[in-house]
Amino acid sequence: MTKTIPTISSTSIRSHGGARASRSLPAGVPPDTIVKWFRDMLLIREFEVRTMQAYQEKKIGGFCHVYIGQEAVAVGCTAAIRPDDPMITAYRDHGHALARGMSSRHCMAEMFGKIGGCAKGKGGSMHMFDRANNLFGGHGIVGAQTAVGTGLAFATKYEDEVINGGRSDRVTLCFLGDGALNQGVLHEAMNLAGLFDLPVIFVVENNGYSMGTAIERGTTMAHDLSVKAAAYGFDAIEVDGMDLIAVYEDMKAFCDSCRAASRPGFVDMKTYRYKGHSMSDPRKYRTREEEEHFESGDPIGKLRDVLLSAGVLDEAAVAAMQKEVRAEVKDALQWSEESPAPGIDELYHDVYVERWGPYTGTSLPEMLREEKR
Amino acid sequence: MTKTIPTISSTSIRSHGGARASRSLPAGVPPDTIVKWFRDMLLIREFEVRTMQAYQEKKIGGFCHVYIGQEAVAVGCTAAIRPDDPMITAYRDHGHALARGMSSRHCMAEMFGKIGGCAKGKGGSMHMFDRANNLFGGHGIVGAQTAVGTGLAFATKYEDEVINGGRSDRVTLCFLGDGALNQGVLHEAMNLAGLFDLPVIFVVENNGYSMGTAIERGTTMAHDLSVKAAAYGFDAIEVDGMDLIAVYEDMKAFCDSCRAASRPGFVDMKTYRYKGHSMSDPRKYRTREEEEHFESGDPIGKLRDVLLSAGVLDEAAVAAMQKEVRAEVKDALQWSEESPAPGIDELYHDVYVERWGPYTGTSLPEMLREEKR
Amino acid sequence: MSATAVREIEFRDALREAMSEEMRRDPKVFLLGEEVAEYDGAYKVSKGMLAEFGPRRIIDTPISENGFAGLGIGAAMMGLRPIVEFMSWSFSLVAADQILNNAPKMLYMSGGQFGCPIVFRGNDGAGGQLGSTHSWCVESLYANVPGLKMAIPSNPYDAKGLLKTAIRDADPVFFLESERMLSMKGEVPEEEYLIPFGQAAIRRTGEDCTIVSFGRPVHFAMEAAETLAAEDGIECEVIDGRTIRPLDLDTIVASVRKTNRCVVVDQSWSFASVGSEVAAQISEHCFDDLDNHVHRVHADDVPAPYASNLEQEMLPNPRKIRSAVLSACYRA
Amino acid sequence: MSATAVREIEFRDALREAMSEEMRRDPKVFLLGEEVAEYDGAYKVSKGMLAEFGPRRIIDTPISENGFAGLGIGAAMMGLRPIVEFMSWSFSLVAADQILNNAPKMLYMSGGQFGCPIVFRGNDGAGGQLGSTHSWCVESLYANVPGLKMAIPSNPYDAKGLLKTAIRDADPVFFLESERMLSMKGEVPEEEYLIPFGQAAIRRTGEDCTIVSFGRPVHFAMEAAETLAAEDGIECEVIDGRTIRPLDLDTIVASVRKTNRCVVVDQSWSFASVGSEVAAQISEHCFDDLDNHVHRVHADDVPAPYASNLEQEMLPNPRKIRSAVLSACYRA
Ligand SMILES: Cc1ncc(C[n+]2csc(CCOP(=O)(O)OP(=O)(O)O)c2C)c(N)n1
Ligand SMILES: Cc1ncc(C[n+]2csc(CCOP(=O)(O)OP(=O)(O)O)c2C)c(N)n1
Ligand SMILES: [Mg+2]
Ligand SMILES: [Mg+2]
Repeated sequence: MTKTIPTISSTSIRSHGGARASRSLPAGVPPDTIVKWFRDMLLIREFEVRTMQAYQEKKIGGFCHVYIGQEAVAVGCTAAIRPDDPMITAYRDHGHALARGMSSRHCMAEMFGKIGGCAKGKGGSMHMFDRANNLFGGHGIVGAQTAVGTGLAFATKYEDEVINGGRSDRVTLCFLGDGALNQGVLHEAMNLAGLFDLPVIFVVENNGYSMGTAIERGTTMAHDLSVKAAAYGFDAIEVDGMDLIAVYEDMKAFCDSCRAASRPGFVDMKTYRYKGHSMSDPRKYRTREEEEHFESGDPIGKLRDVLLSAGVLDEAAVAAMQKEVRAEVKDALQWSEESPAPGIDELYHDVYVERWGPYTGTSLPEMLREEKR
Repeated sequence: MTKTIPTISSTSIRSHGGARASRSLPAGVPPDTIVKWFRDMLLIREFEVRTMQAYQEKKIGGFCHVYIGQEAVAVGCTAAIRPDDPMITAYRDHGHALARGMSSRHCMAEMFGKIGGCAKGKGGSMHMFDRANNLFGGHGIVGAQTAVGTGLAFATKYEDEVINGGRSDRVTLCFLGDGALNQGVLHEAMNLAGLFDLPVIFVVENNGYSMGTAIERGTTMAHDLSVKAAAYGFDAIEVDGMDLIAVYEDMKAFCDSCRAASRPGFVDMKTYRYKGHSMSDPRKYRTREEEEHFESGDPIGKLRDVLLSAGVLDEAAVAAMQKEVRAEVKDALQWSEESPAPGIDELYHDVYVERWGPYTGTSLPEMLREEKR
Repeated sequence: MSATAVREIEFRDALREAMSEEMRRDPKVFLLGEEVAEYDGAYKVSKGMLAEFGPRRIIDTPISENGFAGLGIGAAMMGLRPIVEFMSWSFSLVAADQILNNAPKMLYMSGGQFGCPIVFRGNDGAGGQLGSTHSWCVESLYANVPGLKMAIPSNPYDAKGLLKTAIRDADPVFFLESERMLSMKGEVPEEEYLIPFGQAAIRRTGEDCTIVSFGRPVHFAMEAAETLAAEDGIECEVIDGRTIRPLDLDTIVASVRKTNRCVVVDQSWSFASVGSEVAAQISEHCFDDLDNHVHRVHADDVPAPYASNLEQEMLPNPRKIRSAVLSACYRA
Repeated sequence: MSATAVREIEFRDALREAMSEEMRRDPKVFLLGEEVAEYDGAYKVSKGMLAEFGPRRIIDTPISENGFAGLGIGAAMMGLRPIVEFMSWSFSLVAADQILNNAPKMLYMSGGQFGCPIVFRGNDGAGGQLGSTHSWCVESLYANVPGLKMAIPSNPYDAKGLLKTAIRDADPVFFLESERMLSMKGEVPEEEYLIPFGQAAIRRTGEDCTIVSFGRPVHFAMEAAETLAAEDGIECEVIDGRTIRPLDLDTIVASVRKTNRCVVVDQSWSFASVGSEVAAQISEHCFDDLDNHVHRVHADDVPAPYASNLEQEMLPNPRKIRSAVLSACYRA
């Protein structure tokens, strides 16, 4: 059912989005796994559509950034690493949380500001954390997570080598938006990663815009981001982030090599966000044609076609799956609705681990307590 | 007396310091001018030797970083630009101040913490400012001046083009140490300079060390810093900073081209500091051999040989000049000694331009009041 | 304000008018920041300014706050008059070095040679469920630093008058706006006016208790004052500080000498805050006048939570102010 | 302290012992910073530690404070116990975002999932003519922020005991040392001990006036107290706060209830400072006990000047403290 496809040099893909009309399944991956990825993408899409609705209905507040269009990135990257590999990202983080295994209930409830949320409703849309699944957030300050991500890689290496006396065996994925390319902290983090031989991969989810600023208006050398990595002496690849199989294959090879060498890497992950930057963005800075171009190369449609033509799924199975994810998200919405708001005593909880003065210590969210059972 | 020499591709110079044993004078420069540069280097060297003494004698306090070994850089770079071109540097700034034209009196008195200092004794060794000579400091936070320097270039261009309706006609020299390569602000400044086409040249005074850290222990790709500039799409040159004529010629050409194109540039200026980082540095991180290697290629000796062999100066003239600068620095020391400490009323002066509450407004230092007369 | 009928405009319009008028007056003034030009400002404060002044004076930047703040500082040293917009003051922490080490100290370090006439402005304080990293009240962090001035308008009239003063000021000004007030409407005359720094405004007179506040919480104080008058028979004098550096202590002290009681309302965390400073200064200067210690209302001493109920509970509000006044008047 | 003869060591040795002992105890502890390894520390605090623990645990970094502070935060989220040295807290402004937005808020933002057991430490306050950018007293800037703890030892004994506590603490600790004290000697026992946070030390007892201080100025307060006793017949009680967050208000209040007068000495600028906080809290809790308003001694409200005479005048010193006490006792 699966067959080996010739490796497409990822750096040759310039006009991403729709560039690969169809392709076959990746070698060595059980079909069920690929179906699971497909379902994850469907779930994220459905989840985000409902998130937007809930935001309109004022059930969600604050800043909210949906992942529609970029699903293949989080799903494909997650597929390319191991569960014990740390992952960290910016504020556009629902897709990463779901791909990593957070239940849609805890993810949605977080945005509803309910105690059932992954962070008890204290974090919100931008701060999806999941310790059981090695997701270290969800971070709001552009670029700040890149230094923290470098620290995650430092820690895995330190644990593996210094504490346990073995060899470095984990790789950290650190996602950032193209807008974060221009923050000084990234420069410091990349230099540190290069100097210390840290196994961290900086995955730039290059959707072409930071808010209303097209990448070339904010970033020098936007047409060839590999120079940004060359400045620190590490490898860079460019990946078609609109094609799940490409993401998986290219990232798998790259992660494996960074893991083996204990070296950092840099990925120019070409993708596109279909919707506005956040909930209040009229998108006047780009054309409808451009949006349609990318929508026509939709990663979900693309994988569906491959699965259908490979005979892994049929139309009925896809429809059933679509129904399933719809039900799952509906359940998440209802569960979130019913989850209580955090008690006022939560205000002074989780400020300090140690209790003192008005501070009542800390405790795990329901999500992790459940999983421990 | 002067003759044209073939341009030596600056990027071919790897083993700097002593690499060019002798060479001829630069074309088109009057011999008097070159003699002036030579004298400037002698003056800086003498000034710094006396600075170290005065520091030992506790006449100078705080942090003090001398420029011995790097004289050709400040002198050659200053020679390569116009007086109205802004210049800004880090805390190792005595050489730049003197090369730019600050009198040794005001420079030394600043370190003595006296009212006659360029900053009335309020700044100290790390903060040499000279408005008349377009020197915008002397800055103590590693790297911070690179953003400010980018702003100077922004301002010259804005003045020339937006306010005066002409075309950009000035270039800013922004010096930094090799240690500053690793500060995030440099990354942001270089990206901004590249994006906005600002005529600013980042001159890395690459003396191989930031305190006790050899550059390759702190900076990735230390063997080829040009990649740091390539990351922002601008030109880089490598210059033998131990050879004044090389500095002048290479910088003149580079400054002219950046000025004409209104574009940023990057210079890997290979140099060496003979002394410790600051006054309390045993220099255990490097060998005596290494120091001797560089000392043997001393920029002052090198230029002296060229001037002698070209017949511009004879030994007697050099000796006379040496005596002259010795007298000048001696005078500066004495003048500084005699200059009064700032009055206590200076505490609340120069905090705000506007007077309010305890703040008594601002006024120019003696140095500038003199020059205005 | 003039006595004739005055038009009403939004807070954001007042800010824009201040900037535009000053840019028309002085070619050295320009605006720099993320999304200020083509996007018309993330909060539409600079709407239309690109069209009027062009891309050389209304300048979009990348997300490089430390870099462009420093760029502004360099330009100010050269004598230009930059207005640097932080989309939110929450994002100014990455620029802390430039705005605290360079802007406020350049004049001193250079012995009077280089001033730094720059305005940093943007949204400060809670936006509405923006969470821990996006809800900074920077007044208590930054007001500690000499060399800078700090203004925090509470209404469109002040926003315009204070911002014009800020732009003309020869010293660096930190100008703190509030996303929650940008759509607030208020009377703003057509004629030019400026509001000098260091002059508090008495928003309401009263004999029983002084309430001192700054920026958005002034409105909570006014609301509490109305309730206190109606329900509790307590007449509060509400003072809007308007600028934090300089602080108009004279107006505050005069009021407390009259009312003998004082509540300070500060939207930031309490510890080492503007509120503690004002309370300490009142305690010092009104030691013989106070019937009770100065009461303080602050945000709770916790990171800003996302959940709406927690955020509401955390922030200063009329209920908390009322109970502080009652307590200050021994009526709790 | 034990009653038997106790050895004397320098402040820097005490810091090193604290770190070394904790590193021997717990392999998760490591030290990171500029020049900490091969150079033995810019101020020789970590002297010999590279030799003992090797380059994997004593780690030289480039001049990238924001980057390596963030690296430490990531490592702490993974459960390691980083000690991050800032050569000077003055250089922490470039890392303000990581140390203020991430370290103290991670636990809250993650709803209790990820704590941040990290120690940031280094020289704070005036070094000796280091000028405007290198003389920061960050306590008043950073103490505003909930989620962090802050310790500021005034002698070798406390330095060791508090630093060991800091390293074992599950929360982020800002540990403020002083270059001017590193060579100070003091008694430090061989046996292990820890000093809990939130417990002030009474350095001198007295009935007439309480002096509250933190860190280096505690010594100025002691000197002033001796002079006041000898020359003015005034007996001061000197309280060394030891930690700023948590603040041991109980000890302070108990003392002021006894002496009825108080002077707060804080080496940072006055506005919105630790000093204003302590003064405000005392004014609140001791309203009926105070014979006079709380007096405050701070650095002058100006950037740190280089010139020695100006710097000396700017900083808190025994003379200023003495005159504040005299004034507080109506003897001025
Ligand atoms: C330091 C900082 N500056 C500004 C912001 C405001 N901001 C939030 S998202 C954003 C755009 C980021 O774009 P990008 O990194 O490309 O990510 P994308 O939204 O495309 O996923 C900006 C400017 C911020 N959060 N942090
Ligand atoms: C942000 C910051 N971190 C640390 C320091 C302390 N420091 C002063 S100079 C220096 C070394 C800088 O070396 P380099 O840039 O190569 O300049 P050089 O001394 O060689 O001229 C360091 C670490 C500082 N001043 N600023
Ligand atoms: Mg983007
Ligand atoms: Mg160097």
